[in-house]
This record gives sequence, structure tokens and C-alpha cells, in this order.
Amino acid sequence: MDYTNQIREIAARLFSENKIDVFVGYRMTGFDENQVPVLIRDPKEVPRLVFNDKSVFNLTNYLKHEHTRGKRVGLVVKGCDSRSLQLLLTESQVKRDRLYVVGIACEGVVDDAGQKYQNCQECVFPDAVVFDEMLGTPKGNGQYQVNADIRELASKDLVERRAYFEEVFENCIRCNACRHSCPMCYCAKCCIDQESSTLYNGANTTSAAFHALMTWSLHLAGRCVDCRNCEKACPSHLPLHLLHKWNEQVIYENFQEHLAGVHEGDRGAFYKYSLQDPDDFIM
Amino acid sequence: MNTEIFVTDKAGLATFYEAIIAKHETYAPVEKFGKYEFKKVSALSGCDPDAPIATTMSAKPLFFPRSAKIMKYTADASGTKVSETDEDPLSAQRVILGMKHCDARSLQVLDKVYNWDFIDTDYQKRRRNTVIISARCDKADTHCFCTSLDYNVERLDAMDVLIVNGADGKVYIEPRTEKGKSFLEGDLTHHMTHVRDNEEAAKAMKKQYDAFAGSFRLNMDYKTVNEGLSKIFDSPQFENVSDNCVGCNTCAFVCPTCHCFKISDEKVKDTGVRYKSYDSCNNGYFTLMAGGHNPRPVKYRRWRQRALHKFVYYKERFGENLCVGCGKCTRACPVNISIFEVVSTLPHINNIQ
Amino acid sequence: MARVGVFVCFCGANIADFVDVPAVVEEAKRIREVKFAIHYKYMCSDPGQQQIRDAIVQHRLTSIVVAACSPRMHEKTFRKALSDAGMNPYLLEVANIREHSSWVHQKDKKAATEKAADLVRMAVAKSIANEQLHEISVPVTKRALVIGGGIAGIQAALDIADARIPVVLVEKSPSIGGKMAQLDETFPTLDCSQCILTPKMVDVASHPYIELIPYSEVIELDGFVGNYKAKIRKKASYVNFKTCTGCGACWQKCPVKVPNEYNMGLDKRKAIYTPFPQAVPNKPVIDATHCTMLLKGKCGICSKVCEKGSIDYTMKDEIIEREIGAVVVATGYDLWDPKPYEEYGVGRFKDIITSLEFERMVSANGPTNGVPVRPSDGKVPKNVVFIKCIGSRDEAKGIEYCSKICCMYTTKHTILLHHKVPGSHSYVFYMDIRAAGKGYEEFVKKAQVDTAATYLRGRVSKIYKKGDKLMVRGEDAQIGQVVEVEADMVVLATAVIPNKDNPDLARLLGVSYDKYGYMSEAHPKLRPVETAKAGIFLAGCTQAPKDIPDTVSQASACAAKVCGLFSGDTMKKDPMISTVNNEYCSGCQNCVKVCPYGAIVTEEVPMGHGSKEMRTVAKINEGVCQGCGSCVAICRSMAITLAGFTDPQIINEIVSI
Amino acid sequence: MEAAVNNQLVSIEKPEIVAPPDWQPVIIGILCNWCSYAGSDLTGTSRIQYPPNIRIIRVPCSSRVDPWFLIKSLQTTADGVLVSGCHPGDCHYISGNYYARRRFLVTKKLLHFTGFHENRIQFSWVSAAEGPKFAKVVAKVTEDIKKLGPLHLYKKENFEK
Repeated sequence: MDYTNQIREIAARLFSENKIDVFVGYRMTGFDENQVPVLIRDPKEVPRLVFNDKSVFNLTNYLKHEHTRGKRVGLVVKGCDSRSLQLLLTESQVKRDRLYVVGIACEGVVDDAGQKYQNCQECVFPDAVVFDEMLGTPKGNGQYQVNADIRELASKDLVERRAYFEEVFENCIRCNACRHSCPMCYCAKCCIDQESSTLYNGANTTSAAFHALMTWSLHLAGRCVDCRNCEKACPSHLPLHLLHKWNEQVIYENFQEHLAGVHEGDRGAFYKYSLQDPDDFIM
Repeated sequence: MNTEIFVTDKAGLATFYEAIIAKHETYAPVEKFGKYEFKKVSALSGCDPDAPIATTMSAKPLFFPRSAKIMKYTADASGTKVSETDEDPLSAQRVILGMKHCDARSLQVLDKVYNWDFIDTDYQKRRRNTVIISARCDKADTHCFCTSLDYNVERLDAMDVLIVNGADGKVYIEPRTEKGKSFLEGDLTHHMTHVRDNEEAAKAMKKQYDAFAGSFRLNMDYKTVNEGLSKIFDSPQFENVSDNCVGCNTCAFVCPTCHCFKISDEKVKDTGVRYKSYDSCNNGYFTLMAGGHNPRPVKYRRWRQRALHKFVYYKERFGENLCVGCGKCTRACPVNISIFEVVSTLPHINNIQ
Repeated sequence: MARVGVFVCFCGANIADFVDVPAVVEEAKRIREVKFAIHYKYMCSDPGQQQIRDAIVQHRLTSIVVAACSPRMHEKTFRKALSDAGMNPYLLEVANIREHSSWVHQKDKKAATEKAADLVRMAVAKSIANEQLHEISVPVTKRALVIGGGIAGIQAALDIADARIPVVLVEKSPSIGGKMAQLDETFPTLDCSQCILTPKMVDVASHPYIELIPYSEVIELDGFVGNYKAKIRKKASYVNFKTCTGCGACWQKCPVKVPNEYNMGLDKRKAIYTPFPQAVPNKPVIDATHCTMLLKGKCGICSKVCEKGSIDYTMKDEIIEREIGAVVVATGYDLWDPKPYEEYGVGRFKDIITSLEFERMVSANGPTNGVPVRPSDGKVPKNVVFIKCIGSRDEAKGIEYCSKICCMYTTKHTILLHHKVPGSHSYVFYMDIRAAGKGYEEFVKKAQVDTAATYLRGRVSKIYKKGDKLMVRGEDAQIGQVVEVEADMVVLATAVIPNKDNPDLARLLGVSYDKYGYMSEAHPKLRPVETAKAGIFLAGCTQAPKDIPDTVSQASACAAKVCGLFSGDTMKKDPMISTVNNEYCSGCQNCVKVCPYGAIVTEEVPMGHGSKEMRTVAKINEGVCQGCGSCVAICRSMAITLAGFTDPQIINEIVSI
Repeated sequence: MEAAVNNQLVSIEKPEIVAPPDWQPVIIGILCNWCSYAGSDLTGTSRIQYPPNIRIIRVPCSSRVDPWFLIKSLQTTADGVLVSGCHPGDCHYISGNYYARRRFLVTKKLLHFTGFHENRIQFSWVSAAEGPKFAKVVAKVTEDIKKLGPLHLYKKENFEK
């Protein structure tokens, strides 16, 4: 998967047609094989753009930054990224007419070892669901499957799970990198940081981490698109996807196969309801 | 010159580590979720003092905890009673194994700020009662640039005991401070050869250092950086170099020298605890004042603050860079921003390449 | 710092017997913020309230906790006490130590006391986070909408209009009058229904404060109490009411015949018709489902005979809007279809009729000129069997409730039969005779004597045909034997069911309805006229089966409520509603989606101080918000606060146990 | 399901946590004002007895209950939480309990997944007329939580009770 040339062409064209103010893409880091997101404002810099299977980061994250706010933005989105874009559009965070979306029919991105990431192996929507222009041959939707890690962990007993997650919460350093790298966390001020609110757990204790991660995962329940920006950002390498994938699975199974950001206008699972929702867990 | 060196081999080194762990409260790099962090260990098997790369987390939490309980209080009708927290006695001696140069060095940098103005006695106690045993790296990785900063890595006295894996297969253990010297006296070194002012040992250690120093990919002249950065406070370049930063704060949390903190209270019923916890200047509301004014409301200003604090302000006040070149921030950065790349290119060129 | 006063009530022995009240007071005194704590025998009594008022002044208290009965009981009482002492009433918290402790843990005084102390501590913690709140004033549009032009709607409209408040009366059918217009005489006084109803109908038509919109339906209701906006669809009548004189030439000449709903299908009307001679307005409409001109484009006779040229076949439905402040719903009832009673031969035997059909037959303006006749052969019946509780009180086939009016009208029918058909005899199968009402029991007793009707207590098991007679077999429970009655005609007292449009209308109005489809009152005893939605009131059978006097009373009660609501230029509203903190709102608009009242809209605000860039944030219409807190819980940014139930208040409670 | 080791009641999720001999669970009940709170009042008026471990918090509607109230409760003071609202279709605020129901399910499952017994948080629909039901629900929840043993989440870390 290498669309470097096509993306450069598109970016150059968009600049020459004066359709965009800034193009968000990837460039090489300059010191290793990895890539770093780049915001291109000058058509001269277009040749820095690259796109291949190391283009990992979900660029829709940049739509919440001041550099793109109110500007006409060109943007490269893979399948998962496009779903978060869909949700951002639904939640009125970006205006569609200010975006030029280069969708990718994604074949999966790889880590340092050249191994496809787990979420890419399990990807249900590899093709961008929002785009103005599509690169690659669409593969069609995959079948939703239960995450392997979830399956393994869910088979363990309560005591083991509690011990496992206690370790997760202990290892969280409350840097909030997960939140900042998440494209769906765009709040003006995160509830966890509002000193005036009683949710505020300023300390970096296990207790605070438990609270913050649980609340965060519930805020993303039904909205998480499994791009795993958070997990890749976590300096403690915490298995954050467990929380999100679990919620996703519960929601998928119970709430009419809801998956985030697939349909236009479909908000998170908590902002709608059905009379047929499960009721048997309530006395 | 009066250099004492203990010579041993790999097995001897393991015996040495084991003896320390058995005898002292010991901290060493422990792997969890693929991340190395200093944790209290009870056996050599659970840790990795010779971990090839620097730990993901610095050793900073051992001196400046992620969340320190600074006091405990009860508040009822009879009044408010403040009590000391019961954790962290601070007085027992402890040993840290496997701290790299950069981490050890960072404590010397931090000492300056902790000894200035308000003297942080907790920090001082922790520093005083800790013996740092550090094995010199054999090879720099992609993001290391400690040799580019203004201290002599070879003759560093940041650690109490230096361990060098000699090119000749022997392991050299050298006390660097008085504390280290007295620590090594006694049972710990009985199985080793004790030499003084030994030419051969010095040569082997120098050879190892040269190989190590030669492995650095990143080299810069920090003086140019200091000077360059000090002149470009108003440069629009900051906006460009910071635009792909997602503002996640990770860099500050893993940084061995970042030392900003916030105070928070947690209260249940009538008992409360006051915490002092890490914070980061990259945080959008780090500088938000009670009246609502925020002098750094936009990302590039926060970013500029971080870069300039590391390489200009701290240097101006304390004579040292607030960066030890460990590369932890670059490794942790979700979008692979390299502080080295930014500061070494920013002052010189008009266009980022 | 907060200075909280705690007042613990003995409630006589109700609390004191099972909770160690002095211990609770001592426990409260240990809390840092509590500056004053006492107990008293009856906190709600005047001297009790006086202690609160005195303490507020003497101890400079900043919030008050009363530990007593449920806040649903006396919250208002104590709030008033706070107001009287010059304190904001919303600084009160009530710890419910009676319903939630002393009464439910009567065997364990220690545990009950501990729990009471905890409840007090929670209330103290919550009260510390209480804020001063002020009642909200909302402007009021002084115009009422009455939906339904039966006797309930007519009465409500007239009463409101008599108070010089404009009323919009919307009626679905071409004429007002409703079910009452179909009745002959009314129990228990046997006045002629038409004689008492038609003058009121005429009053409606001529009242300067009533705008009558017949042949129309409410299709949308937006807004909130005092400020509703209703959309009304005026169905196309194809007759220009402005020019039509109601001469009747059109319907006399119309060739199309249609079963007449007014007469329960016992005779025919025309495709252009007025429902009944006394209709108000007395203007015909064209039934578009039957008019051949509208269906096939052939005919046009009515247009030709109309001297005024009032017929307009091109007329379309028209949507009109009215701004109103309150709604009275008076949609009335329908009758249950007795088809499930197959064993009676319903549908097979023509001579089994429903009571409303009987009512039309005995009515002087009815299809048979006031004489009941058998539908099968047109003969006048001699022996008539009346069967009550058809569908009512029948969980298996019909509905569980009692329809309330059948006992009385069946009695009336026996009298009417006795009057209209000399020598006739009535048999009444009944389960009970429910004659609770002024003069009702006397009416029944007198009728039984006068008509000499045979009352048989028991259910009918079967009806079968024998020759041209109907054989009614049932049980007479009083003698414990099966009886068979040879009847010329059987009249079924079918159950009252809500108007079939009720659920749709309820959803449209945003009021709740029960499993049958009756709209729900706000409180079954104390607020039987209001709905849970402020400004919407219920009259008549919309809420439950009722007879005419009850319906009229409720309609007048609605009018009183509406007049009360409109008594000032503005209206006071509970301040426990949501507000948005613009600084934190990220404008995702999920709250807009979730709000059940449509109380949340969006507005544009500058990005920062003096910034020209705008961003969208949520804005809550304080008049519409009912304070449910749905938006608060789904707001991830925690930008929305619900006064009275803020996050700090609730968390303070949680962490202080 | 009983969490006991050597006849000592322990936390079902973390057997290291042993309940003191006189341990009584703390249960927080969050009730909606219109149905369940009124129902609990009716329980009182009818003098129906139930275990005294529950501490009741009044909210306007079950939809006001943010999942983090539950998390915070378990984290600080409670061994179990009961949330109760109007029956589906009876919500005083039309649809609040439907939204709440979704959140509750996900919260319950998430807590279960992260190692907390499902019964730590429970939900019920109790109408204003269901005084006896409320007593039954509280009795059941108390019974359940007693079996699960103390929760002791992170409170021991910071606060000695």
C-alpha cells in the first residue's frame, strides 16, 4: 500500500485550485522508518508527503486543533479514521464543506516489526466511509468479530480479571496522552480536568486512574472507532483497547449492532434508544 | 589520580546484584506491558538491571513521586487536624540498580531547582538516602543524544557506583562518590578483584566509552542551540514546528527533568488527603489563572515554553540545560516528534525541511 | 464557610420510637459545617418552623437541613419557612428519616439511628453545595386551545371564554356536540339531551372569545407552558363556509347515499351532509371518500343547486398556526366493538344491537322517529334483554376496568323502552348495579319499580336463534339456576374505551397515557385535571370513563386551571432546570438529540474574548426545560448543570456516607 | 457465589480483602423522584421492613444518573449501588429511563469485565405504587452484596474508615 504519489498529486492540485488552506498528511520522521503527521500550508512542501503502511496515526485528531479550525482542510483518512471523521461531522465538530477528504481503501498499517496491527487484522470497515476521492480498490466490509484479547480475558475468572486491571490502573501515569491523541476527545475542557467538578481526581493515584479510564471509556462507548491512537500513544503501553473493544462488543450485541461512525447522522449508542433494548438485567 | 576499581565477570555482577537485593531496599527496571519502569524488587529474576535501553519511565518518580501525599487531614466540628502521611519513610537507605547515565545525570540537574528558593526536604532526604548504581550503556539508540550536552559522560559523578562492561569481557565496578565507596566496602565486593589506579582497567573502560560514544547518531552543539533559541522567542517558526503536536503531555511525564506539579485534594467523609502530582506545561490550562486569563492559550506558545525552558531559561538561571538527551520523550511521542530534530534545526533555518 | 443548621424531627413517636433522635443530633453536631443542631417534636408545626426561622437569624446559617419525613411531603412547608426568615428557599435539604429509616427499620433501633445519622450527613453535605435559586418567570400567551368539541370541550371553552380569555376550539368532525348530541335523554333526571346541549353549542358559535375550527385536527404542538404553538390542519370541506347559508339544497339533491355515523349506521346520509339538523356550524361538508365528483369527476349536482356558489371541489387541506398558552384535551370516548362475544352471535344476529344504537332508535330525531324497531324485520320489540358489562370488567375479552356509565344508561333505557313501547318488558342481565352519584340510586330504584323490569344477576352464556326470537341463556346467580329468556331484541351495554386517536395525540402533545390509551393525569387524587406536562389539562373521557356531570365538572376545573395559569402576564416556574456553561460546551449537540422536550437549541458565541470566530454551543430554553437531567448525564464535557441536582451535590452525598 | 475463605468473609473479587467480623455493606440507592423515590416512601408508609444498609439519594430521573456516579460510589464509600427508576414507558420525563437503561447495561458489563461482580451495581424499575417491590429489591441487593463481601476498591489506599 503506497499512495505517496497520488496524495502528492492531489495535494498539489488542491492547492493550485485554491480549494484548501492546509493539507494534513504524513511525512518521514527523518531519523527512522516511522512517519510523523505534517500540516502543509505551502504548496512547495507538498513533496514531503508520503503515504504507505507506516502511516499509522489517525489524522482526524488534528481537526480539533487550532491550526485547522475554520480553515479549508485537505485530509487523508483510512477506514477507521474516516469513521471518526463521520462522527465528528455528526457531532458538528467540523463542517463537511470545509473538508476535502482523501479516502483510502486501507490494507492495514504495520508496526515497527512490520506486523499488521491487531485492529487492522480485525478491521470491519477498511474502506473510507467518507471521502471526496478514493485511493485504492475498495475491499468491502468485513465481518465483525470478537477481539481475540477480549475473548481470552473474558474467559478468565473475576479474581484474575480484577488483578489484571488493577495492574493496568496502577501502571497508568495519568499523562492523558490517550485522551489527547483520541480524535473523539475534543471537549473544550475534559471533565476529568475540571477542578470545579467533583469528578476531578487530580492525583496520579491508582484510584484516580481507575476513575479516569473508566469514565473515559464510557464517554467513548459507542463512539470509539478502534483506531487505537490512544494505545499507541500510551507511554505505559497499557492495553487500552480492552476497555473500548469490550464496550464496543457489548453495544454491538445489545443495541442493534451499533458500530460507531458507520452511518451518517448516527450518534453514539447512548444518544438513542430502542424499546427493544435488553431489560432483563433490571429487576 | 586515585581510582579504585573492582573487577569481576558477568556471573560476579549477578552475585553482586543479588547480594544488594537481599540486603537493601532495591529498585530496578521492571517490565510491565512492554514498558520499563523502576520498581521495588525482591529478586533479580523479576527485574532487568542491565536493560539495554533506557527505561520508558525515568527514575524521577523515586525522588519526585507521580503523586505524593503531602498531608492528610480530618475536618470535623472540633476543628481541622493536619497529620503527616504515613507512607514513604524517606529515611531508610535504598539502592537503585540499572539507572542509565542520562537518568542519573538528570538528578543532578534537578538538584539545582530543588535546592533553590524553597528547599524541598522530602526530595533531599530521598536523594541523600539513595545509592545509585549505574551500568554504562554499550550503545546509543536512535533517539539518544546525551553526549551532545554539556557534561562529561565519561567522568560523570551523578551515580555513586559505575558499572562498565569492558570490551575484554570483564566487568568493572567503580565507586564514583564517597557514598559509593562506603557502599562497596564489605561483603558486596568480596568475590571481586580490587585494583587501584590500574592502567589496564582504565584502558578497557575507555575503550568501552569510545565505542559507546561513537555509536551516537545524533550530535549537536548545544551552545548554538542555546544561543539560537534565545533569540527566536517571537519567531513564527514555533507555530509550524508545533502544529503536529497533539498536546498529549506524555513527553513531560516521561521526562527525567520535568518537574512541574499541581496540588489536589481528595476528601471522603471528613478525611482528606492532599496530593502533589505531575503536571505538564503542554497542558492547555496549565497557565490558566483564577481570573480566567491564560497567557498560553494556544499550542505553539506552550510548545515554545517547553523548548525554551529546557534550553534557555533553565540554563540562564542554573547554568545547565534542562535536557539530558535521554530521548525518552521522542520514544514516547505518539506522533514521533523528536525534540532533537526540532531544537537542532529550529534556530538555524527558515524553512523546516 | 458554610454554616448549616440541622433540625431533627421526632414526628411525635413516628421517628422517635425507632430512631434515637438525640443521638442523631449529636452525630450531626460533629460535622464541621454544622453550627446548630436541635430536635423537636413536630418540626412542621408552627413552633417547629419558628425555631428554624429563629436559628437562621441567630446563627447566621447558610443552609438548612431538616431531618423529618419525605421531602415529597413537607419540602414546600420548610421552604416557605426559609423564605419567611429571609433565606433563599432552595438552601433547604430534607433528610428523609421517617419513610426511609424509622418506618422501615422498626426492629433495629441501632441500625435505624445509624442510617438516620448517615442520611443527615448526606443532606448536610448536599446542602453545602446548594445554591440560591430563584423562580423563573415566563411570559404567557393568553389563549387556550381546546381539543374536542364534545360536552367537555364545549364547557371548558365557554368557561374560559367567559373569563374573557380567547379560546381556539378544534373539532375533528363537521359539528361540535360529540357523543352527547347523539343521546336522547340523560340520567338521572331524564332531561332531553339536545335541549340542554344545543343552547351551549350555539353559545360556542356566537361567543366573541371563541374561535371555532370544525373539521380540523391538531397536528403539531411546539413550545412549552404559556408559549405553545399549535399547528392545526383544517380538512378540506369543499364548501365555502363564509358564503354557505346552510340552506340544505345541496344535501337534499345529492344522489350518493352513505351510512349515517350520527345514527350509528341505522340510516343513510348523503355524500354532502350536515351530521345532524342542529349541527354547529350548520354548514355541510363533502365526504371526499364517497363523493363521485371528487372520486370520478362525475356529478357536480351540489355545485349546480347551490345558489351562493359555495361548493369548491378544488379545496385543499389547510394548515393554520395558533399561538396559545394552554391546552385542554377533551377528545372523549369510543365504544368497544363487541365482536369478541361470538357466543352471543354478535354480527350474526341482526337483532343484537349496541346501547348507542338503541339510544338513537329511541331518540326523537333518530332514524326510527323514537320508536325502537328490530333491524331484522322492522317490528317493534316487546321483550328486550339488556346485557351489561359487555367488554367492561372482562379481562379475557375486553378491558379490566368498569366503564362507569353503563349501569345508569341501561336503567335509563329500560325506562325509555317502557315509555316508548307500551306493554314491553325489559330483562337486565347485570354483574353489579353501580349507582354511586347524586340521585342515581333513587333513579335505579324508581325505574325498577316503574318499569317492572326483570333484573337477573349473572352472565349470559349464550344467545341463539329460535324462529325470529333470540333465546338468551344465562345464569341467575341469585337463584343459582340457568335461565332462558325469549327476546325480540338484545341490547349490549358495550364498554367505554378511549378515543382511538388518543395515543397518537398524546405523543404529539408530549403527555403520557396508560395501557388502555387514556391520557394520564399528573396525580390520581390531587392533580386529576393536569397532566405531567405543564399547561396541558384533561377534561372528560380523555382521562377516564365519566358521566356527563363529572365530565362537565372536570371541564370547568380545566377552565379554572387555565384561568389561574393566565392570571398574570408571566408565570412562575420551578428553577430546578439545566443551564449550559458555554466555556465547556463543545457543541456536539447530543443533548439536543436526547432532550425529551426539545428544550435545547444552539447558539453562536465568540470563540474567545473578543474573538470574531464563532462556535456553536447548546442553549437551554428555560421555559421548556422540565429539569429531568437527561442532558446533564450525557454531556461528556460536563457543560450542563441541573440546578438542585448538580454533580457536586450528588457526589457530596456519595462521599459523605 | 458466597465469597468466604476459612469461614471468613472475603471480597469475591480480591480474596486478600477480609471483612471485619461485624462488617455490614454500605449500599447507595439512587432513586428517581417520580416513581422509585415515591415507591420507597410508600414502603415506609406501609411500614414494610427492609435491611438498613441502603442510603438513598434522590435524583429527578434515572436519566440524571451519570455512570461515573456509580464508579465514584464504588470507589469511595459503597460496596454496592442500586439505581431505580420508572418502568419503561412510565418515565415522568417521557424517555429518560430508556437512555439510562442503555448506559446502565454498558456500565454494568464494563465493571464486570474489569473484575467487579455484576451484582455490585444493580438496577430496578419500581413504580410509585410498588412499595412492597422496593422492599424486596433492597432485601435482594443487600443479600447479594453481603455474599460478595467488602469491595474495598481503592479507598483503603487513601482513607482509613
